Amino acid sequence: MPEPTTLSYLVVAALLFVVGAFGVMVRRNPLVMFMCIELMLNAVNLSFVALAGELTDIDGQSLVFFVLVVAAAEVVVGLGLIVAIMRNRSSLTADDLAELKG
Amino acid sequence: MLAASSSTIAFPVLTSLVAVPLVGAALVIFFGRARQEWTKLTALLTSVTTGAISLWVLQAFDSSDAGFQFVSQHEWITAWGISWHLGIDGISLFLVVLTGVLFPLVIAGVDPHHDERPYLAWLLVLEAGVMGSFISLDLFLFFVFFEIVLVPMYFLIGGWGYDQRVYAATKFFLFTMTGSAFLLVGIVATALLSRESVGSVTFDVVALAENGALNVTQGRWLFVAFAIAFAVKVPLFPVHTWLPDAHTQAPTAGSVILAGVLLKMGTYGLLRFGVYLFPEASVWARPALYTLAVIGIIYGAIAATMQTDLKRLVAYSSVAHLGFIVLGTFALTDQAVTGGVMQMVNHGVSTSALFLLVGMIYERRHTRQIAELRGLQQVAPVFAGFFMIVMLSSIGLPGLNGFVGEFLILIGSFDTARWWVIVATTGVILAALYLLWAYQRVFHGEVDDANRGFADLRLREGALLLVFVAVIGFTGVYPKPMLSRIEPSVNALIEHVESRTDYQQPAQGEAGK
Amino acid sequence: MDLTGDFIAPSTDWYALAPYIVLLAGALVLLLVGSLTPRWPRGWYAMLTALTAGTAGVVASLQFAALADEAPRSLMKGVLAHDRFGLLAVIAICVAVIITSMMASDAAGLDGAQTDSLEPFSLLLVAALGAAIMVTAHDLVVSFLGIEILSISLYVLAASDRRRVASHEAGLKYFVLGGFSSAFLLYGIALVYGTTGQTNLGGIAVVLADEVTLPRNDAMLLAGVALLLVGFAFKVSLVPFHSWTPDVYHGAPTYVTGFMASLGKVAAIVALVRLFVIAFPARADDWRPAVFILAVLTLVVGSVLAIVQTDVKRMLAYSSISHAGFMLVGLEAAGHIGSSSASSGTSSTLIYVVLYAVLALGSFAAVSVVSQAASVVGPTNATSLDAFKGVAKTNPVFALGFTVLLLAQAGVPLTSGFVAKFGVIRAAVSTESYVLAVLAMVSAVIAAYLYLRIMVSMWLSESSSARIPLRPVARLTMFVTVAITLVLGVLPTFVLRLSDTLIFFIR
Amino acid sequence: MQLAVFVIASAMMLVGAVGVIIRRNPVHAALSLVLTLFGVAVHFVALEAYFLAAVQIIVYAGAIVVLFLFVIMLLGVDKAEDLKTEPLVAQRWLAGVAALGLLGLLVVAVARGADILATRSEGLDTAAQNAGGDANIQQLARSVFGDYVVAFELTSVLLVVAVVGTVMLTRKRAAGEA
Amino acid sequence: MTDLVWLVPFLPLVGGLTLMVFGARIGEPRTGWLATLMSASSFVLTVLVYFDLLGMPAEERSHVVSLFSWIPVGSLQIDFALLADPLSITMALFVTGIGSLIHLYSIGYMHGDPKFSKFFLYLNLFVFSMLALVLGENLVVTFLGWEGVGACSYFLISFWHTRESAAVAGKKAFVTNRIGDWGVMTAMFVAFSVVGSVSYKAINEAAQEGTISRSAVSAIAILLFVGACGKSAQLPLYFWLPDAMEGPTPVSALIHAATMVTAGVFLMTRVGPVLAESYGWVPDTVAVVGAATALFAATIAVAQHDIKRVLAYSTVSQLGFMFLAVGSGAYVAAMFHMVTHSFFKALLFLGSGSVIHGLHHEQDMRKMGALRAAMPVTALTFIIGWLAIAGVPPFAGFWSKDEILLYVYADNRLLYAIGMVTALLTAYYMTRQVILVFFGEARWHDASGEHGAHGDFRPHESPKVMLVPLVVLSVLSVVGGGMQLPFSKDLHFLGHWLEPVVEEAERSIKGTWADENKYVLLGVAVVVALAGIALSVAAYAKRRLPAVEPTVLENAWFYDATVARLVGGPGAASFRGVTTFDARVVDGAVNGAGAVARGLGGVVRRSQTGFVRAYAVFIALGAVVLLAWFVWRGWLA
Repeated sequence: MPEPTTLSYLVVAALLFVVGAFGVMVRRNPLVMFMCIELMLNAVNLSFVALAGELTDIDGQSLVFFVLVVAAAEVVVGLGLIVAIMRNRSSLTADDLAELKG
Repeated sequence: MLAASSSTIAFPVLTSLVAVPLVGAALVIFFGRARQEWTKLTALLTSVTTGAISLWVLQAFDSSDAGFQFVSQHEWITAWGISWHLGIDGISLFLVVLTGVLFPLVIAGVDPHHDERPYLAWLLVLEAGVMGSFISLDLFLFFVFFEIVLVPMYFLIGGWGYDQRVYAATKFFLFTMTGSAFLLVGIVATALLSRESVGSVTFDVVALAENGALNVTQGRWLFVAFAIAFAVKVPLFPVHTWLPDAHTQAPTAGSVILAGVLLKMGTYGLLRFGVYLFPEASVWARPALYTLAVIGIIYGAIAATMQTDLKRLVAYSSVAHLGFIVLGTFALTDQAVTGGVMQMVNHGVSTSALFLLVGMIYERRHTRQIAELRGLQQVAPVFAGFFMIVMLSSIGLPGLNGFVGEFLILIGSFDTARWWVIVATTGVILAALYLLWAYQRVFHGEVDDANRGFADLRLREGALLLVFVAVIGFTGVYPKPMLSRIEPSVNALIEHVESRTDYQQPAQGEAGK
Repeated sequence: MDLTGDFIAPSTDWYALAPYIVLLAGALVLLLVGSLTPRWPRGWYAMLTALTAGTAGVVASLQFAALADEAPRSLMKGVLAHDRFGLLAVIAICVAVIITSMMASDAAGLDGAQTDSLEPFSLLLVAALGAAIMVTAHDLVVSFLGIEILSISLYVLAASDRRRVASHEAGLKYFVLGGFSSAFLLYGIALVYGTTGQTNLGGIAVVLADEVTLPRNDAMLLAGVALLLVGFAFKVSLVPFHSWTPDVYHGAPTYVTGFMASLGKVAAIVALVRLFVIAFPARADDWRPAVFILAVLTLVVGSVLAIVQTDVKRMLAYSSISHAGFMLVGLEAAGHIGSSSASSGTSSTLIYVVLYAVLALGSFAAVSVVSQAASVVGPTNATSLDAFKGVAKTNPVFALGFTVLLLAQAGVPLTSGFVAKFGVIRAAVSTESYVLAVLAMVSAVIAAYLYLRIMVSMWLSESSSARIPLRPVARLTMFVTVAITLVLGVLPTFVLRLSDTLIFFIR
Repeated sequence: MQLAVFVIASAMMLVGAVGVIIRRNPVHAALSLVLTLFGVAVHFVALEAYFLAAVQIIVYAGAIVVLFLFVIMLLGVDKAEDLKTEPLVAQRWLAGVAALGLLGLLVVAVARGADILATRSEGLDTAAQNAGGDANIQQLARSVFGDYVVAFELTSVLLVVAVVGTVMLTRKRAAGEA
Repeated sequence: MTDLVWLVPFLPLVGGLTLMVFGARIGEPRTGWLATLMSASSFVLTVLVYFDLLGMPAEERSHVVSLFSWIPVGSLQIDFALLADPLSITMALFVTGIGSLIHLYSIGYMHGDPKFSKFFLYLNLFVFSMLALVLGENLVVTFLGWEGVGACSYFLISFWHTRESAAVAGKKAFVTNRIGDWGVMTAMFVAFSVVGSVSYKAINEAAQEGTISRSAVSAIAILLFVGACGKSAQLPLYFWLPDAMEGPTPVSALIHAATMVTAGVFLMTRVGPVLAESYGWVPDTVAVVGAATALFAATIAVAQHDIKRVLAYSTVSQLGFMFLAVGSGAYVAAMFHMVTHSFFKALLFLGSGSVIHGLHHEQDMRKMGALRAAMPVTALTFIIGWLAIAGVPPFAGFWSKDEILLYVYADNRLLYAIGMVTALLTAYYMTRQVILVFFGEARWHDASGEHGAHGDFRPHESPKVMLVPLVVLSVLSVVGGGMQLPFSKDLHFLGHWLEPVVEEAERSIKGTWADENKYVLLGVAVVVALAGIALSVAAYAKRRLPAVEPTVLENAWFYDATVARLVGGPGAASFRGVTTFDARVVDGAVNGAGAVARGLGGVVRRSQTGFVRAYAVFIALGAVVLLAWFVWRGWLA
């Protein structure tokens, strides 16, 4: 029974990343868009850990640690943003905010 | 032109040529606010001072010395090998004098219709820029002046011009700037590519020209880059269309300066930088430039013939005249180049005068449309007389200045550019055609009611024009003083070319033997 | 790695870290006192902010001066670079903060920005910290964190105008796309880390330089480089990653826009240059063409889009994009690693962005002044070109100042803008990429049309509005920026002297 | 064994991910996200990053997702999004192209990279040799407080920013402001 | 004395400039007298110089007075120098002489004209330019005068510029002349290029010594001839001259009969050696063009009704004769005819002027007739002039024309025949004119209606001041032949006088058939002349023959009209085309570039939709492209 190689992890991660990216592009609900970004970040994390294992270098894991924090911070601000926006309007999709263009 | 001669004087004459107008501009802006009535005076004084200095230079100029005189050189941007390097030789001398004299005349002779203060300030800034570009011996410095001139001109056209002014100003600015785009790259490349041969990165024209050793390809490419910029400024045939608009829309002073000195920055640049820095390339590129020049001569004349707007007509005539200058510049013979340099001044004088006259017509009739003018000679004989003299000089009637330059150019170019000259000479016919036709339509015929009230020349206008006519007459009858100052430098330039290429100036009288 | 060995805490050079610490401390102090004391009279927060930034700037300058005869070094286990290259940027950043805080206090209320509260100011400081980290980061992770700190502050600042939906929109767009691009950036870091086992720029360079012991693994590495480029291109707003710029610049409060255009640009471009020049010189031949293409695209699209705008803020946004293109020309030159004059590319880019920052600050200050006056009439498109009609008639001096800034952006000689352009062109030419040089200059001509348009409406259109009230702060801002523009334009030697020494960053 | 874990975890992860982007209701999307996060956590465990696995669960699943749900509830934006129609022309097509392109290129890159990696990694993971999960934590600590101490400090700053920003954004408008 | 030759042109110049500045203040008639004085005194000077030269041995009769160095550049050294030699002095003599007379005449003729003083200003300037032309030591000084006379004739033709036709005629004259000037200028270029100098001496010597290639010589000659055609109204450039009659009659007399138009002949004579040394076809061309013009113009003159136009065409015809002579190498004859022609043609013009004056500016001969009673002096002098031009011995014209024909006969019989026909026609149309104007029944009474303004309309004799010149000229026309009589070598006064100048080029007909039997030819000439007169008398006085005045001739073979149509049609069209090209294509390209930039912006701008998701797609796509590039590069590595 073959073991999953680093490559397989990386590929799965890439898959996850792409799915996330696709989500950002197609979903209209900003909250969901944020989630998709989270997916992408997770993909990166997975790659980091996989590579760290490959390189037998712990730094990769500490990077994941930082990414987690960043993700958290971003989500907080993003949600704050949405809350602020929702003050003035009832429903919200990303497409509603398209006044600035050209 | 070989190594700048060391006739350095305690008083930085040339620097003052640039500084004085700038100071004047500052004074006009800041003091003028407090004392409106002094603005004009201040502007006049400073410009007159500049003019005086330029005349002093003319008087102190040593005609036996072909090199650069009154040289002043100071460190400026050492990090890039750029220095404040000014100097005058026979080629630039009369352009400087022309600039120095033209501005006071314009300031004294033409009043803006509004906002006198900024108008005068811009004019003075313009003067500084033009002066600078004629006397700077550092490529970077030249470029700075060459480019900075756009700004005051832009505002003069845009601020005090006629109905289409914004379009014209923008066109002028962008068009010239496009040229400069190539020029800048060319300048930098010249300096950097000559790094080894000169020993260091320098923008010093003399150093580059004397020690620079670009290979053929480099030289040609760079020459092209320079030529594009100057061709726009001249303007040469395909890139001339900014000129009619700029001229037509500019206020009288603007047109006068534009025609008088600004265009010369192009031809001067071709000679001083194009030929001096890239002898091989300029010998190589001659056929192309001849062709463009000749096209310009004929084409400009033809276009001028069909214009319905006096100013546009004069503008196109400039295209034709400058074609002659370019032809002479690249014919690379004593006579032709000397004639070219002289023609720069002549054209400056006569075309400026023409624009002044047209401006006066506009002030009186508020139209420049030939069709709306008629029989003016009947009501304004003196005016007509002045117009006639200036026109004849522009046609190139012997005895007036226009002839000498044109004749020298053509006779000098005949050996190196025979067939082009033969075609170009027909431009002389066309010149008579479009000017006389315009004159006939405007001044001859029975005056109609619209023009009956046309006032004859006023005293101030007369005095103004008298200066021009005097110059026209004098240089036409006795050009020797001028030629004798121009020729040595031209000679040196041509020897410079000959020493660096296999080009040899043809010796007349040999052909038949 | 042995687990028994004792843990050695990294040695800390506190003095070298002073600028960061000062900035952070300032921010925290501001928050603290702000939350403990009753509301201060307006302007005080700004004062404190400026003071802090000033202190940081002074310290940075001292360090900069000191580095004249010291060798540049790295701090904290080599994650932070302590070199002139970064420090000059830090100084510029501090200046940007000072001026922005002044404009912010000036914009209070009027611009709808809640600048009478303290948070914006503390955010300015934190953003500055982030930027300072970015420009000195010598490690991908640190750099990334710097980016995030800066970005998050900017997201918030951009959205900080409560009255205008546009501001919210700007904030959200910036946030979503920022997060999106950060993900790419991170992925890039991951791949680079994966191939080199390093996140330290120097380390990466070492690994890549040695071709012998390690087999090249370029597909993955370069994929990482590409993704890194994507991430930074977004921050620098290079075409096609620029699309957020006009909208965000437009929607954000004007002083924030100025802040982004100046500080944001400096941080991003410097970080980009440092990354590519220090970490990937060995792969220059691979990334230079990409940079070339990006530069051309950015130059052309930026200029071309700029001239069709009708809103001054958008115009300036696009012009900032085309300026970014110019900076890339410098980077491209820096990419000719073999060439002796590659270094001039690096320095010219830095000089360019620093000088541009000043121009941007001044220009947006002018815009905010006018827009405030216009927004009194009606908040709708207070920054449209019409708002500038006839300003020269009512405020000639102000108009003249703005004109100088615009001409400088157009690259007219005797202004800092020209010095910047000249430096970049010089670098490009010295590395014999003439095509790029000419393209850049031509696109500059296209862009010039835009500045002309603004000048036209200021000078050559009939006055529509009454005289614009200029607060001392605004006057000062304009004066300072214009002064810098002209002085450095006429006597650039000072800057250029610096630029020669800037290239000595740690490897 | 490991393979099975891998497959299952990957399945969880990807199914969750797909769920996030196809579930019309944001709440469901959030829950699918949890699934993904768990999948990732499992991978971490499989890769012997125990600490990270824990953090993953706690921070992500525990904090972030809850935060999401909380906001959704708070704002009542849980109304389903219509995924049938796409208002933007060609948006999905382009998105699809971009996504596939990305996928292809990334896979190529890593695929070409991985085999060389294999040659570089020397034998077994030392982390595995040192028995006990805390080894992992110790190493992590050394790394985080050693090489990356600056980064660590910066994360704190990051969090401060996040807090301040959110406060600023969400603070009710004071009477004074208009 | 000859050193003072510079005063000759200088005086009229001074007069002109004085009038230019103070003309208005001096006022009529003093201005007239001043101008006349100036011209007259330069005439006196010329006479002095003449005798001075006469005093010298023939070979020394060439004196150069260099005033100052005019255009010195490198190898090109052009002095403002005057050359006093038999040829130039001959020209100067009759230029100043006739000039003075016409000045005098004009005082009366221009009486009461508002621009009286200006007229004399131009007149003086003209005399100056003409003198510069003839006295010039090199081509450039000559060219100065050449252009000067052109300009002055422009001023004078369009002197009454409120008349549209006058204005147009003036412009036409100037521009047409310019076409010729192209030739002169180019000739100068060639000369400088091959000879290295533009002085006549150098050029002529170079030509004779054969130091320059024959083709170069021919080029110079033919190019100068192009110029000559312009100035001297030869085919195909003749058509400006008839229109030039729009000017005041004295102008026609002075410029368009006596002096300026002869400049071309003078120039060819001046460079005679060049012409002689050039390929044979060059002089032939000259001769043929001359002959053709002579005949062509004569035919046209037959059918003209305007009293001045008849004379104008006759002038063209006579000039043709002179070129015929030059082409046949008969320089002396050419000069001879030039002088005599200037006498009688000036006389005729002034006479016609007097008539016009008397009839209050009536120029149509159909409204004249039987005027001999009303203005006897005019009539008498006019008749003398008629006899002179008709070639009736012993009047001046007979001798000179005969001399020419003599040489032509020796050169080419066909041309001789053409010359004869022309002579016949000349006699015919001149007789016609005399009859129509002075004899027959008065047709001007019925015209009085049109002169309502004048109340009782009576033709009146002109004032003395106008008659004196007439008388003087008539005398000259009678005795003028005396300066070169065919009977014996000793009577070739003019020939001997000009010898030093023309000997090189002059063709010798010694021993040819023509020379042997020149009296036969004389006889033939007389017969032909009388025949012409007889025909005319038969047609117009006796009404035996129908008067042949076909419209085709009346309209000058429609040549002028055709040219006008060409210029006005295709010419103007092409010009308009160029202008449109400039506006549409060249400038269009410029504005087009701007439009393209803006258009491009407009298009790209649409991609900026404002939808954040769209932006995300951009970023993703951009990422894909970058990745593609880098991965590809990595793949290769």
